[in-house]
Parts: sequence; C-alpha cells; structure tokens
Amino acid sequence: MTSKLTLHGVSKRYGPVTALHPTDLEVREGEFVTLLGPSGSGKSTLLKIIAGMELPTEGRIIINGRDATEMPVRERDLGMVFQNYALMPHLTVFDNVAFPLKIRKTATEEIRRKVHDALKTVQLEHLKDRKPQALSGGQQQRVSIARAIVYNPSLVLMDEPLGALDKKLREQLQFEIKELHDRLGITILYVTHDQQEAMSMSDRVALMNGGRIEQIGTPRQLYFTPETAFAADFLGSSNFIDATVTARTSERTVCRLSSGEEIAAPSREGFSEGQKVRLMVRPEHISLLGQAVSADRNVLKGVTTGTTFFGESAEIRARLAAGSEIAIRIPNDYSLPEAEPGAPLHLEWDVRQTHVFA
Amino acid sequence: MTSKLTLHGVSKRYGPVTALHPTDLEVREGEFVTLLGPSGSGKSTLLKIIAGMELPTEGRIIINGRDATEMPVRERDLGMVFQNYALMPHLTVFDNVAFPLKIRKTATEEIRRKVHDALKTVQLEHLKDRKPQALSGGQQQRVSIARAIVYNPSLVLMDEPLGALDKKLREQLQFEIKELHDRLGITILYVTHDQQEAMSMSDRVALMNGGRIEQIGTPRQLYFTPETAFAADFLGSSNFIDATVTARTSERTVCRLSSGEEIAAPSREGFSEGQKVRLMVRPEHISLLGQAVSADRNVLKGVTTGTTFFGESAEIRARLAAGSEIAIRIPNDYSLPEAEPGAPLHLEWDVRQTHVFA
Amino acid sequence: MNTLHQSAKATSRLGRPISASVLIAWLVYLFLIVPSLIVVPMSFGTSNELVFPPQQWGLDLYAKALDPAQGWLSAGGRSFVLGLIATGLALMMGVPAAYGLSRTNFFGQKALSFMLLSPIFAPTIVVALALYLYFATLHINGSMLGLVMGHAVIITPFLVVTTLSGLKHLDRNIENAAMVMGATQLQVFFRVVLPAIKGPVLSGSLFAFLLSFDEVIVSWFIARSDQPTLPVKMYSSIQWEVSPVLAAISTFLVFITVIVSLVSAFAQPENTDGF
Amino acid sequence: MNTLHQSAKATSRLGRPISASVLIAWLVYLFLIVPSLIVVPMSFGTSNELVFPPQQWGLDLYAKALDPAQGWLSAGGRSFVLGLIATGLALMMGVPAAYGLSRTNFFGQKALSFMLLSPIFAPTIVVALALYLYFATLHINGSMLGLVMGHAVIITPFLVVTTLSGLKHLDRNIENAAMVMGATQLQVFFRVVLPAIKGPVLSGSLFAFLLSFDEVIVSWFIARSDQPTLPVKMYSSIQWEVSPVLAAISTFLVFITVIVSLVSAFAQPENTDGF
Repeated sequence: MTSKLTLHGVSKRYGPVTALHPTDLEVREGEFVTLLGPSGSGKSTLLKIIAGMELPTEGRIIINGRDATEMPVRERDLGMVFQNYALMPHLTVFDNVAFPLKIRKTATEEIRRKVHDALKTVQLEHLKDRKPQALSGGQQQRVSIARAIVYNPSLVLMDEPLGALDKKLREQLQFEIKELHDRLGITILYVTHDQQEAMSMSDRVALMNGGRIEQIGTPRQLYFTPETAFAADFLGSSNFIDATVTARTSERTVCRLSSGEEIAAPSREGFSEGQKVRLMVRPEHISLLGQAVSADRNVLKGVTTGTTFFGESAEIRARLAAGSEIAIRIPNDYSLPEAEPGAPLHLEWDVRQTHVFA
Repeated sequence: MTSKLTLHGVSKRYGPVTALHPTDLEVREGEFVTLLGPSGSGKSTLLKIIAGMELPTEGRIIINGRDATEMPVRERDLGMVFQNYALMPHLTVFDNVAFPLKIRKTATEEIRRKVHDALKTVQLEHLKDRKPQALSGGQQQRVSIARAIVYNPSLVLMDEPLGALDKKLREQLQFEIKELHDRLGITILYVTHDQQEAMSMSDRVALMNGGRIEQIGTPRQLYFTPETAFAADFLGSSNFIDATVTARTSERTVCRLSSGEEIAAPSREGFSEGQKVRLMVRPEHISLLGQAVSADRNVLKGVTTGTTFFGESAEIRARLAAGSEIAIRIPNDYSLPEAEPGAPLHLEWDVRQTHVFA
Repeated sequence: MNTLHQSAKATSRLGRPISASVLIAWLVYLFLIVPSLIVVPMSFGTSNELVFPPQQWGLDLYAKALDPAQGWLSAGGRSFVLGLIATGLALMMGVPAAYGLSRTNFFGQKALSFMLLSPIFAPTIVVALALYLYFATLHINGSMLGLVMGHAVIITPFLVVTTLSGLKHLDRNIENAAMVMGATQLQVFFRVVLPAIKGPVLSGSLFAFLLSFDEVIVSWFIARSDQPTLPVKMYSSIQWEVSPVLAAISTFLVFITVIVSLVSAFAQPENTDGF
Repeated sequence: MNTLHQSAKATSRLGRPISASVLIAWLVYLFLIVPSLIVVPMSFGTSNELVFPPQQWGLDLYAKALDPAQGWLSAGGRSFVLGLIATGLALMMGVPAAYGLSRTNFFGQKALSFMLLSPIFAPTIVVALALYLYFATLHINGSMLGLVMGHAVIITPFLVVTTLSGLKHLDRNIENAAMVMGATQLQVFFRVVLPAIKGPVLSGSLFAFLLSFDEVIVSWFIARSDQPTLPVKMYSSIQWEVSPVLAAISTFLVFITVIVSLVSAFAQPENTDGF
C-alpha cells in the first residue's frame, strides 16, 4: 500500500525550548493512525506541522508522494476536523460542506451531487438547510466530518474531534467514524488524549510523551507489551511494585520485593542482577482465590483496604506485605460478597502478564 | 439514625410546565445519597429547592428536624460545592475557607484553628496564602470542599462537583470525597449525570427521569435489578431484544423472539401471556463459548459484525437471528483471537441476568 | 402540608434586596433620561419661548424647522452625507486594522492596540484643536474632505473596538479550516471572516454614523460657517438665543438616535446571522 | 533532508497577508494619532503664533499657562474637583444600578437596560440643551451643583457599562455560595460582589473621570462664564484667537489622558486582583 504521509526527522524548537524531537512517522493508504498523549506531549505541535500551520525546524514532510515541507496550508490536500467543529456560522449545512468544492470552482451540479453524497454518508441530508447553531454538538461534528471528506483529500486530520461531546455521544461517534473509515477507505491521522478512544478506533497508535513518540504499534501491542512505565501507565490501569532483580535466565527474570516475596516476569534486554526495578501488573489480570500454585503464576499476600462498585466490574484495593497499595479489578457478580476491610487476600496472576521497567 | 433531610411531596411547576412531580426523599445522618439523571430530569430543580434558591410549588422540606420550606437560604445550615468552584477570586484560600466562619462572627483564634483543620483534611495547608486562580482545578475544588465542611453544616450539597475536571483528576477526587465522607461522617447529597460516579461513591442512588425519581436504592440494586428500561439503560451498558411472552410460572417467564428462539427470565409482576416485551441483558453477562446447555442458561445464535478493543476488555458486536444487534463484553486476553466479521457465534447467559420490561 | 406558594411571594421574600437595586436602576434611569425627554413636549408648543409644559400645542415649530429658508434641512442633509462618507472611510480603515490586530502575535501588538484605541480617551477639545492646526497646513479646513477626515479620526477607534469584540467571538479554527480546505488569505477574509462578523460591524457602523451625525466640536472648528453641519448650526444658534425651533430639531435628533440604536441593538448579539 | 528553516522566514511566507493587515493597523494608527501629536512639539515653541515646527524652542508657553493671573490653574482645579465629585456620584448611582440590572430576571429588564444606556448614544448637543432648560427650572444653572449633576448624567451610563461587563464575568454561583454559607444580601454585595468587580469599576471610574474632565458642551451651557472648566476656558479662548498657550494646555491634557488610560488599562483585566 502506498504511503499517504511520511515524516523524516521532523522537529520543532521555539528558541531554546524543544517542542518536538526529530520524529519519523508513516501513515499508509487507508490506515487509521492515532497520536495519543497527555497535553504538552507534542502531539498538537506535530499535527500543526503536518497541517502547515507551523513550519518544522528540521526535517521533511511528504504528503501523498509530494514534498510538502514548505507548501502553504491550502496546497497540502488535507481535510481537517476540529474539536469545536469550526463550522461557518453564516452558512447553512449544505453551504458549509460545499465550501471546499466552491473554492475549487467545481461545477454546480457536481457540487450538489457530492455534498448530497457526503451528507448522506453522515446521515444528515434532512438538515442541509439548517444553520450550524441549530444543530446539536454531535450533528455539528458530523457536518464537519462531511466537509472534510467531500473533496476526497489525501489525508484527513482529526484534532480531538470528540473532546467537546458528552460520553454517550462520544461513544456513538467513535463507532461512526470508525465505520466511515472502514467503509470509505479514507486515511485518517487522529489526535486524542483519551487512551480508550485511541485503542478502540485505531489501526496503530503513536504514544507521545515529552516531545517524542514513546512507542508505536497496534493497540494490542501497546496494551500487552508496553515498552516503558509511561506507556504502561498511560494505557489502561496499572499497579507498580518496587523490586530488585535476584535471578535471570533467558526466559525469566525473578525479582524480590521488600517483603521477601518473589515475583517472576518474562525476561527483557537490559536488566541485570541486583538492579532496582518496577514491576507492573494490570488490575484485571489479578485473580483473588488462590488456585493450585503453578510455576506460571505469581502469588502475593495482601490485606483488603476497600472496594468500589463500578457496575460491570468492581475494584478491590489491597495493601501488600511489601507496603504498596494495589488494585484488583474483578468482574462483577450479583452474588459477589463485599470484601471486608482488613480481610487477608491471596493475589495471583500469570507470569506473562508481569512487566519489568527500570 | 436521625434524618438530616426529609422531603414530603415536594413539587415545582413553572406555569403549565411541571419541572418536578411530587417527590419524597429522606437522607439519613452520615449517608451519601446521589441524585442521578440526564439533564432536564429534575435533579437540578430538586437541588435548588433544597438549597432554597427556588421555592417548591407544593410540599414540605425538613432539614435537621426543622421545617425549612420557607426558610431563607442563609438560615438552612447547608454547605454547598459547585461545579465551577465558586471561590471568591479576591480572597486567599485561607480567607475563602474562613468566610462562613467570619459571617458567623466566630472568634479569630477559633477561625484560625478550624480553617487549618479543614485545609489539612483536603491536604492544602501549604497553599493557604494563594489566590484561587493560582491553583489547579482539582485544588480549587478541594478548597471549595473545605469551605463547605468547615462550619459543620447539617447537610453538604454537591452539584456536579467533578464536572469541570479531566478524567484522571475526577477519579482521584471521587476517591478523596468518598474517603472524606467515610472518615468525617458528614451527610452528603450529591448531584451528577455520570452513572459511574454515582455507583462508585454512593450509599444510595436516586435515579431521576422526567421530573420524578424513577428508582431509588443501593448501586447494586439499581444495577442488578433495574425496575424500568430507563434505569437499565442509564446505568451500565445494556442490550434490548424485542420479544413476546409465551409462558409464565411464578418463577419464570418465557419469551419468544421473532426468530422463534426462546428466552427465559425471572418472573415479575404485571406481565401476561401474549404481551409484547423488551428483554434486557448486559454485555458483560453474555459468554461466547457454549457450555453444556442447562435450564439456567439462555442461548441465542448470532453472527459477528465487528470487534472493538478497549484494553481491559473487548466488545464483540453480533447480529442475532432475530435481527437486532447485540454487544458482548469479554475480558481481554493476550491470546484472544480476533473474531472475524461473519463468523457464527453462540451466545449464552444466566437466566437470572435477564430482565423483562414492558 | 402541601401549602401553595405563589411565586410573587417567593420573589418578594427571597429577592427583596435585589428588587431594591432594580428600583435604584429605575430611579437612576429617570434621573438620566428626564431632561432629554422634556424637550419632546416642548417641541409641540407654539409660543416664542421654551417653556414646560407648553401653553398651547401645535406643529408650528416643526413647520419652521422644515422651512428651507431657515437652512436646517440643508444642514441636516450635509450631516447625513458627511456621516455616510466618514463611516465608509472608517469601515475601510477600521475593519482591516482590527483584523490585523486580533490575528497576529508580535512584539508590541498590545502597545499598538492600546495606541490605536487611545483617541477614544483623548480630550475632544485637544483633538479638535490639533485637527484644525493640522488641516490648516494641508489647506483642507472648510472643505468636505476636511470634515470627512476629521470625523474619520474620531469614529474609527469605535469601529475598531466593535470589530475586535466581534473577532474575539470568532473561533480562530474557522479560518484554519478554510485554509486547510484550500482557501487563500483573501478568500478567508472576504468569505469567512467578514460574513461571520457582519453583525458587530454593522452595529459598530451605525454607532459610528451616530457619533459623526451628532459631533459638534471638531465640525465647529473645521466646517465653513456658511455650510454648518446640523449640530454646529444648532450650537451656533444657541449661542445667540435659545430659539424654540431647537426643541423640534432636538426631538428629531432624539428620534433618529432611538431608531438607530434600536437597529444597532438588534444587530449586536452574536450568532444571530440569518435568524 | 533536515534543512534548517528560520522562523523569520516562516512568518514572512505563511503570514504575509496577515502582515499586510498589521501594516494597515499601523498606518491607520498614524493617520489617527499624528494630528494630536503635532501639538506637543508646538507647545515647546516660543513664538506668538502656532507653527510646526517651532522656530525657537523654550518653555515660555508653559510659564504662561501656569501664571495664576491667566486663570488656567483655577479652571484646571475646578475641572478636577468637578470630575471627582461627578465620578463619585456616578459610582453611587451606576454600580447598584448595574448590579440590579444584571442580577434580576423580570419583564422589561432588557428594555430598562437599553434605556439606561441610551444616553451614551444621545446627541451631546441635545443633552446639553435639555439639561440647560431643565436646570433653568431648578435654578441650578451656573452652580457647581448643576455642573456635577450634568456631568453625572453624561458619565453614569459609562460606569454602568463597565460595571456590567465586570459583573458578566462574575460567576453567579459565587453569590449563591455566599448565601448558602449564611451571608445576607448586603453582605453578599459588599463582601463578595464589590471586591470581585473592583478592577472594572476602578477602570470605569477613571474613564468616567476623564470624560468629565474633558467635557465641553454641557459645561459650556451650565458653567458661569467667569468660572469656566478647563475645556470650556480653552474653547472660549479659541473662539477669539488660537493662542499658542493652548498648545501647552493641550499637551498637558494629552499627558493626563495617557496616564489615566494607562492606569485604567492595567486595572481592566479581570482576575488580576492582588497580583
């Protein structure tokens, strides 16, 4: 598949401040790639550079095979969806969607047909004569999406498009955007700080932190094999436990907690015996009732400190013998007894779900 | 335990519009009660009436044993926390928290001590000389909470206090507020539209809809035994399936789908054979791989239409033979194969997790 | 139980001190407006002196005001034309200037913006004197050109202010979106920015026109004494004697002002384009 | 690869048309401000005629302006006292009126608010004439009381506007919170509302003072001819001859205006209390 966007060593400095370290990225035709990160991680800077609202300090940008590094915004052949819709308040829905076509001096009949198709795609044909202010937030964002795809740009940028919507609507539009992407085969570069949104929509996620891409991969890769403590913490919930490496084979690394208990994890490069490390295990991978202990399971003792009910699941918090607090996420059952604070617990989980970070 | 707040048939009409139907409610000493509902459900009207910012059209309000129906706001002995903090911009953190005490002409030394204690409770002693604008949103809301508890009011009202904060901070403050409530034994009436927030914090939840309390009970009661389709839909995720009642015993009601398949549910009052009903089952209660079929399990056939990855869990969407779409929430496993669209599925769940609504 | 509370009672009991401040608002309003209003009944008198209330009622004063020989009509026409041209000039200067101010971030923008608006604060008498001296060197005192430029100096800052307030409510990303979709900067300005702020600009133009139409001092310095604007002619005639016909002219000016400010008030609220 | 782009280049290439509107802003500014500024060098001339540039430099004109026998000092003092009292009166009327307007929802509030502000739009000449006629019936023309009341009518609406804008940024729930915590309505007003809007109120007061200090027409009607305000004295002296000492007075007025509007600009931004 051809590449719709390629960044070679793109960076941005404002005087002495580096907003973006040299960054490479490729988005292939039909791909849905998300820039995920907290505010200040450089994702907005990167998006602005791609859109042409900022120039990179170094590096080259290739859009659809053409060098776009110094190209003005309007020649880059992009579509863009903004958080606050950015619809023109004085134009009807139809005229908003027709705007990019009119700028391109498309024939009237073709405009009518294309706008109609785009509005049909987002299921808003019936509202084409309304002004944007007369629509709900979700409808306005659908108009904005129609406007971004009606002229068939090489790449559609979406800048936190669901950030202004409430939760139910956000989930619905996540589904709609993903469905639109799959059906029309458009190429999307999506920016969000919401890890759930990134994981549920994307083909690949570029996790950004401190002005660089910390890890890039499929949602499953980021969730199940995070390469850094930041990645582990930013995507999903995580429990961190301090430990020291005591033994190491090519397959397993064994670590000792301050309580003397030992935890095994799959081996990764770069750790040596005696090194202080942080172990991570996700709350939902921990089970409560101790099964027959096998070599493939880690076991720890703890004491319940509280429980929280979330509907589809419940969280039990426990204090480990090693001192730190740990959260356990368990599927909620009707008949589940509430764990009393102070009750002793045996926690156990699969060795493969244990991660070691420096 | 004594009652801190009692409402007897409180209602509110604006001309011909009824914002609140006659409502009874009791909040006992030390209880954490949440008014949960979508916007326009009457929860804000009810809160304003309790606070004294609106007068009820009918009914009586008893606060801490005194009839407060016609009492001015300032005599009701309430504390209140607002969504946008409502701190006084010209006063320091200390003076903001001291404000209610100064109004009460408390002695200077006592003010100093009480404000210090309240700020210590929310862990903000070190910021007492700052202006509110110099604090983060989470810190401002903690100041606002300190101000609402420093004069020990009968009842603390909280009006969507976490609505202006981002997700991580919201979860942290949920925990802090709940912990504060448990530790200090204060009585809280909390308003929110976020069902997760309501379920994880409250002793009891009053679910409001269309100007009345639709159901009131513990979070578990609302989640596992919703009395109406609205309650089932508003708290947690839910799948609805149209069906017709075909058989009924005192224990079980059997319903037939349009595909001819039959589903059993626990019997409830008020349904008769031949009646059209809606069945509900939650996504996380459905399992995929058919176990040995027992009389306690419902089984349906379907075809996969898509999957969504959420990190700790994944959602599989399926189309039933009966036509409707259904979502299945399964714990995520590392080794879980992605279900191919078009693959046939057998869905099954516990009869007790099936709900029947008119 | 279940006592009925009337909302009137609720308002009076819970809202009493607020009602007090509403009462203050009304009293202040009366204090401010009564003087201007007593002119109106006076204008329907017939006597040769201005008294309140008039001893006889009639339209004599209006007939006199409309008599071409008195020069009020031509002065009014002159003020009208002057107001239109000066407002047009102020629009052409003020709107692009406001756009430039609001859409750039460069060192000194704050200072420029402050200075651009400073003529609003400047003493009229100083501005008038300065313009008189300045135009004397340009030899345009006494000409329509001088009047137009003098008025443009006075009213442009107000147009800048109203345009800036309109631009403040315009999401910057609407312009970014238009550029991403292929629009040039000129297309962005004329097809996106201008239509979106037409409410505040229209409202500001009306206000600017009123300012020009009512302006006395600058015009008094610059206008030829035989070709006065309407306010200058009023002022000159007051200097000799307070003629009763002035009540009719004043009533007319009050009427114009009320009409224009009503239209302006309707054009003001943002997001009403096309509703 | 990895070509270095200078940010200066970036600005000039991507931002060119915006730079054009910045250029327009500067040109408009020059057009507006140049006339007022040429007075300043003129004031440092010594000749008996106002010319630019002055042929000789000196402080003679300032010496003349400060000579008590000329009456400029006493006129300035009168204007200063008048401005202070009128601003004080306007504060006492305008702030509660604005609070009443912004904090109630009753039928006609919109209309009242519109009418309260309408004097801003009213033609000065009409207001002046009306006040003259009105005060004649009250027998306060020529008195300080008349001047104070006349100026209060002119400047109160501006104080109402600035106070309203301050109140608009004040979260209504801050007042609700104070009431829930036990404060009476008076305590809410004096301990919560007033301190929170002191920035805009201060800024509005300065602006109102400037308006009063610079006002010509109303004062010209009401003031006794042997006890003029500073602008009236300037205006009267211009009517006979344009004396060079006026350049010195004008420069002084420009200086005062710049100082006051700078202070006002610093008081304006909200949420700066105590920073």
